[in-house]
Amino acid sequence: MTTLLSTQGLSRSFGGIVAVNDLNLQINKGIITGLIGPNGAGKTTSFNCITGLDSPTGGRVFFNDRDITGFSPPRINRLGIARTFQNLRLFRDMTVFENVMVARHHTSSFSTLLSLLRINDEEKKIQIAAGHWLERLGLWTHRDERAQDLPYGLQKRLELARAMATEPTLLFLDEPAAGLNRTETEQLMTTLRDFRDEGLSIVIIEHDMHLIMNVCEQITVLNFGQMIGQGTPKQVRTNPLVIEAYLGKDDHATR
Amino acid sequence: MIRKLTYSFFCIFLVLLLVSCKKQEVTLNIGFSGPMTGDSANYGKLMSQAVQIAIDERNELGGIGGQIKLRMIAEDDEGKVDKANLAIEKLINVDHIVGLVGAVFSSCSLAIAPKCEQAQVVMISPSSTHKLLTSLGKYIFRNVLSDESQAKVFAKYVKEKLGYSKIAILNLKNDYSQGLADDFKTQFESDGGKIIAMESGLQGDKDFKTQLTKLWAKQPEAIFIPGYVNEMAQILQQAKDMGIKTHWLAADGFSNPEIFDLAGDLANGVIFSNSPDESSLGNAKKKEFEAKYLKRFKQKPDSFSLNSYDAANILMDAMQFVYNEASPDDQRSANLNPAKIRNYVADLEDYQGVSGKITFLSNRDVLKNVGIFQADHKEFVQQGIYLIKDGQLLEVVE
Amino acid sequence: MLQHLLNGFTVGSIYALVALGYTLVYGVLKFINFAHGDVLMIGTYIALIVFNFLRTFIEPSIAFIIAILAGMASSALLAVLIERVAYRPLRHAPRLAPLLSAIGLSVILSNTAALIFGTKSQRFEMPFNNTPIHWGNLVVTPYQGLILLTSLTMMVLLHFFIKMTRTGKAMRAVSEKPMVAQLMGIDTDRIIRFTFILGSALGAVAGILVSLDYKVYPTLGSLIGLKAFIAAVIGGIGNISGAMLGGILLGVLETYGVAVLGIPVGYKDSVAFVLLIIILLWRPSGILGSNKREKI
Amino acid sequence: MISLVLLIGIYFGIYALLALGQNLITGMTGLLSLCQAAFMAIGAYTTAIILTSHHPLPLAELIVIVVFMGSLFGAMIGLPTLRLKGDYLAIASLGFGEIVKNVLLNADKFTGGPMGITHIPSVQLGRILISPYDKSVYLIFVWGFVGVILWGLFRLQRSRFGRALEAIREDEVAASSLGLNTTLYKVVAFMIGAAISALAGMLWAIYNGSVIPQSFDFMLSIMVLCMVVLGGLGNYFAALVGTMVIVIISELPRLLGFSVLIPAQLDQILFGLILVILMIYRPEGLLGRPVSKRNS
Repeated sequence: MTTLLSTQGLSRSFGGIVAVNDLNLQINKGIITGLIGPNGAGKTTSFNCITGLDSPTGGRVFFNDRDITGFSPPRINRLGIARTFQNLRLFRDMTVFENVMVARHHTSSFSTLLSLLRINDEEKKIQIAAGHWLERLGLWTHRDERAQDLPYGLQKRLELARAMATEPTLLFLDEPAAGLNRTETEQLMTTLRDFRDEGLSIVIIEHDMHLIMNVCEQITVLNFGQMIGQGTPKQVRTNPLVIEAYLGKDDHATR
Repeated sequence: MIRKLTYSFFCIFLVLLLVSCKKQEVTLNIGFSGPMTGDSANYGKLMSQAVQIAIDERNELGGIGGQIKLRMIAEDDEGKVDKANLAIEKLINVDHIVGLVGAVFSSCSLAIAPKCEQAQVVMISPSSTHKLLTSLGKYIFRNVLSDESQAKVFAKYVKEKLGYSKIAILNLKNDYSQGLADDFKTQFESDGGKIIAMESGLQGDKDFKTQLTKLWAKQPEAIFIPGYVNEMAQILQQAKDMGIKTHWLAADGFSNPEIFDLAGDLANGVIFSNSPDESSLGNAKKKEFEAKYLKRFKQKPDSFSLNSYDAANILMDAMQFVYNEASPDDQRSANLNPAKIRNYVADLEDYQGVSGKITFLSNRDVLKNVGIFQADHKEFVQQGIYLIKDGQLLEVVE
Repeated sequence: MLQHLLNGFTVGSIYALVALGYTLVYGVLKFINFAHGDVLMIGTYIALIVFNFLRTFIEPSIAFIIAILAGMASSALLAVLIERVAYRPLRHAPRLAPLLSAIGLSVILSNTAALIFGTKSQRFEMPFNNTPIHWGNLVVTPYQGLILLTSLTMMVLLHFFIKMTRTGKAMRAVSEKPMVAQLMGIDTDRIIRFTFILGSALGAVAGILVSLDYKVYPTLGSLIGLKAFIAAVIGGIGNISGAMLGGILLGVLETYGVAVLGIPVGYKDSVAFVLLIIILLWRPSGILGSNKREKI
Repeated sequence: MISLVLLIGIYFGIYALLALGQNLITGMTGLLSLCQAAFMAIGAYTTAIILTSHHPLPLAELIVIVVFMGSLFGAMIGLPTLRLKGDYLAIASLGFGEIVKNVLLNADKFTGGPMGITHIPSVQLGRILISPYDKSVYLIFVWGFVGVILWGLFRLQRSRFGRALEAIREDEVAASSLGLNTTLYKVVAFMIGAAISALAGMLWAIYNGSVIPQSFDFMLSIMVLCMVVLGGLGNYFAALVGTMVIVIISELPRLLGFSVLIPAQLDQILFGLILVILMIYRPEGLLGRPVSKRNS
């Protein structure tokens, strides 16, 4: 199992509060890794530090053994890391099709400037690629609707399609199942498994234990910005530290 | 709903456009263009009122040739170039003005001069002192003392009559004040005087303490402050606050009576150049005009208003002259030959106006005597009238 | 040297007073009240008329106090009227709509003043003799003393008012999260109206103080307005002490910059703008501005 | 009367160019910048200096240099300020505009200082003489520019570059995490907007025959923003409508001849009133934002 992304002593503090404390994360290639922990455990903050939207106060981030600490978000994305957001950040006024097409711009911004002169075949390629991901996630029929007009479940899927359209090798998902009903979550799980089988490595922050336990091969548990457990779903479920963090101290009497 | 709104807007606009084209009864229109709103609204108001008095006086005498009434069309150019262009466009093509008094600011005059030239409308600016103005066309005149002549005479007077040789200058960064300062400096230094320090401020500035401190450090005998009343009042006030005691020299901008309201008795003793009061030379017109102006508008006219009054009268005299020579049907339809009007104005010699004796030079600038005044308790006391003839400062005496 | 500092402080405290008006309104409504300068101009004119009227038969300094109160009252009244007519309907409009409305109002107010009070700039007589007092080589005029004293007291009072009183806390709540403030039972309209009153009254005081030294004329509002607005932004728009700091800093640097740093006078205004840009690049929301983090 | 309408048409065209530039920067990319007047001044002064120099360049080369200077200053002003957001960017750009005006006022050797530059000659387009005296030709010349720029901006709006700008306006964080180098796009948008305004400055200088620093003040930038907001942000056609409304209203009294009957202040008050009323009834602008375009 080769490590795709790792952090060494990653830490981020806001004034006095330490959100992420000396985190050594290990994300392996080709599998789905879960990142769980109670609210405020520093999950999203570490996400942001890794994907460049926030700059860590300490520690390094390595991707394919290359130090990418402090890179700008566009640069990190071009290396093959894509992400979604906890609270949807779609281009609300633009159509579904446009939302995904924006993700295809990164081929080279210079050629985007060229596109000013004439709609060259680049544009065709973009539309085809965007169309592919829309179809893949069943959004093709909604392509000309405005993003904000879609129902919540479809908006979540659009954000996923948009992230996938940047052709990542590693995908970070921030609570992808939040607000989804049972069937939508099941669909999401099959989609993620398909992507993984096609070689995509995925990291999911999620509170839906059913999804985590059934999709992830590896799980890392954070609490108060520190890693308190790592391993397969079975190992993590029986790890006393994890139980204590989630269910509180066991007061012996009820053992 | 939006479509309706935009289309309705178009229709109103077109209808009103046609309405305003109807012909009025035959009148001869004189245009005025100047800032009627914004920071310098007061200048536009004072000057347009002077033109109004001139036209009303002429209409009381029956107008041109005893039949044709005169009308003043005043347009607001807000002191801005694009508005001045729009104003002159309307005055020439809609109101068909025969002559223009204006514009007030050099920047506007420079912009509209080519348009007046092409439309053969005689333009007399009562206040724009930019050097290159009259070179923009044969129809472009000015009857304000140009910076050059005023500064030359005043510089010689200060050197020869007042005997100062170490002067400091505090001027504003605008075409009027900058021109006066530069011309004063060249003339004064060519006569052997020394300008020991030169500082400048911005028009509309409130605080001159910093410049005054620098100038005062050089211990000048006198300080020359060409500019407009608001800024000059500030300078005098702040100099007093800083305990600076010196002689103050200024230019025709100081002649605005507002200076006494703004600076109070601080204005006393200031010596400045201005268009002369030639009542001592038998020209009672100025006093008479000032009394009439005060009675009607409850404000005393400034030197630019005097020039405006003269400019209007010169234009009307030209019209009267051309009217007399015109053919009967030209007279009935009041169509006067613009070239003839221009020639009359160009050949004007020793015209006795309220702003002094006026002669237009070949380059359409004005040759005027320069009055030297001293402000004393709400009055401007004339010290003498001077002229430069082939390099010599001469006092003009009755 | 000290002289320039003193001049700077005087000019600065006037900018600060007017800046407070901008910051208060911006804090609550999140938009730049362009008409603020003109509202204080109208208040100054009213004060001038009251002062010239009363001066004839009662002691000038008392007449001056009454004139200031009259000026503050009229500015506040005008501000409430404007807020009710022009700004309330735009409360939930796109962000730039109230900006246009404010510009329209500014044009209306300055031209109405020109119509009613005439275009001539009038002089506001000093109610006390302004003989400068000499401390060593420092020249202090009672007028400068008056400015420093009034602006200091105004700022301190306002500071405590905002921090301590109930309305003050309500104002801060409304400026932070209007929706939540409403849920907590705060009548946001009343608070917004009160903020306008407070800001305009302070502005009127500044307008009157300024016109004692400069003059009263219809376009008085626009120049002071721009400089004070820059001061409000430098200090951190929406932050009370920020406005005070920004005003003083701008005033001092403007006079100091020209005199001591030898910046040619023609560039005096640029000093204010260069300072503004440097500060914004260093602290994107002003010195004391709350650096609201973008919630990702 | 016709030639007055033609002249209004010419100024309408020049202001339309400014509005189109502003709409690209503010309407499409969401950058609230208030320094169109500065870019216009750059264009006007570049034209004035080149045409009055002893070897004036032909029109084609002049246009290239004006566009180059405009985009150069667009980058110089854009780069430092683009990290700022919302009102802070507005103020910083306003500041830059004033600095440019101040430099023009004081750099006497090149710009003629307060005297400005006069005697700017007319230009030759092939055989046709473009001069302020032949208004119909000048009108076609100006609107030729507007047409070309409008066509270019429509193409841009539908191109990938335009889509990127819209994405940045909608949510810059999301756009950057999708691989878009948002700073580069914003600077390029700023440069194009600046170049368009510089062209407007060129047309202005040739028509007026003279340029002075005072006419490029910050009120002009604010007026341009009003035109875009009045028409409807983000919609190029609406920017033209907004410009037309403002140009027509400010010229209505003169156009209908009653500018002679009523005092000039009333014209300005009328202008202010219409602005306030329009904002109350159409806060999102006369034509509002374009409904999402179908993507063929």
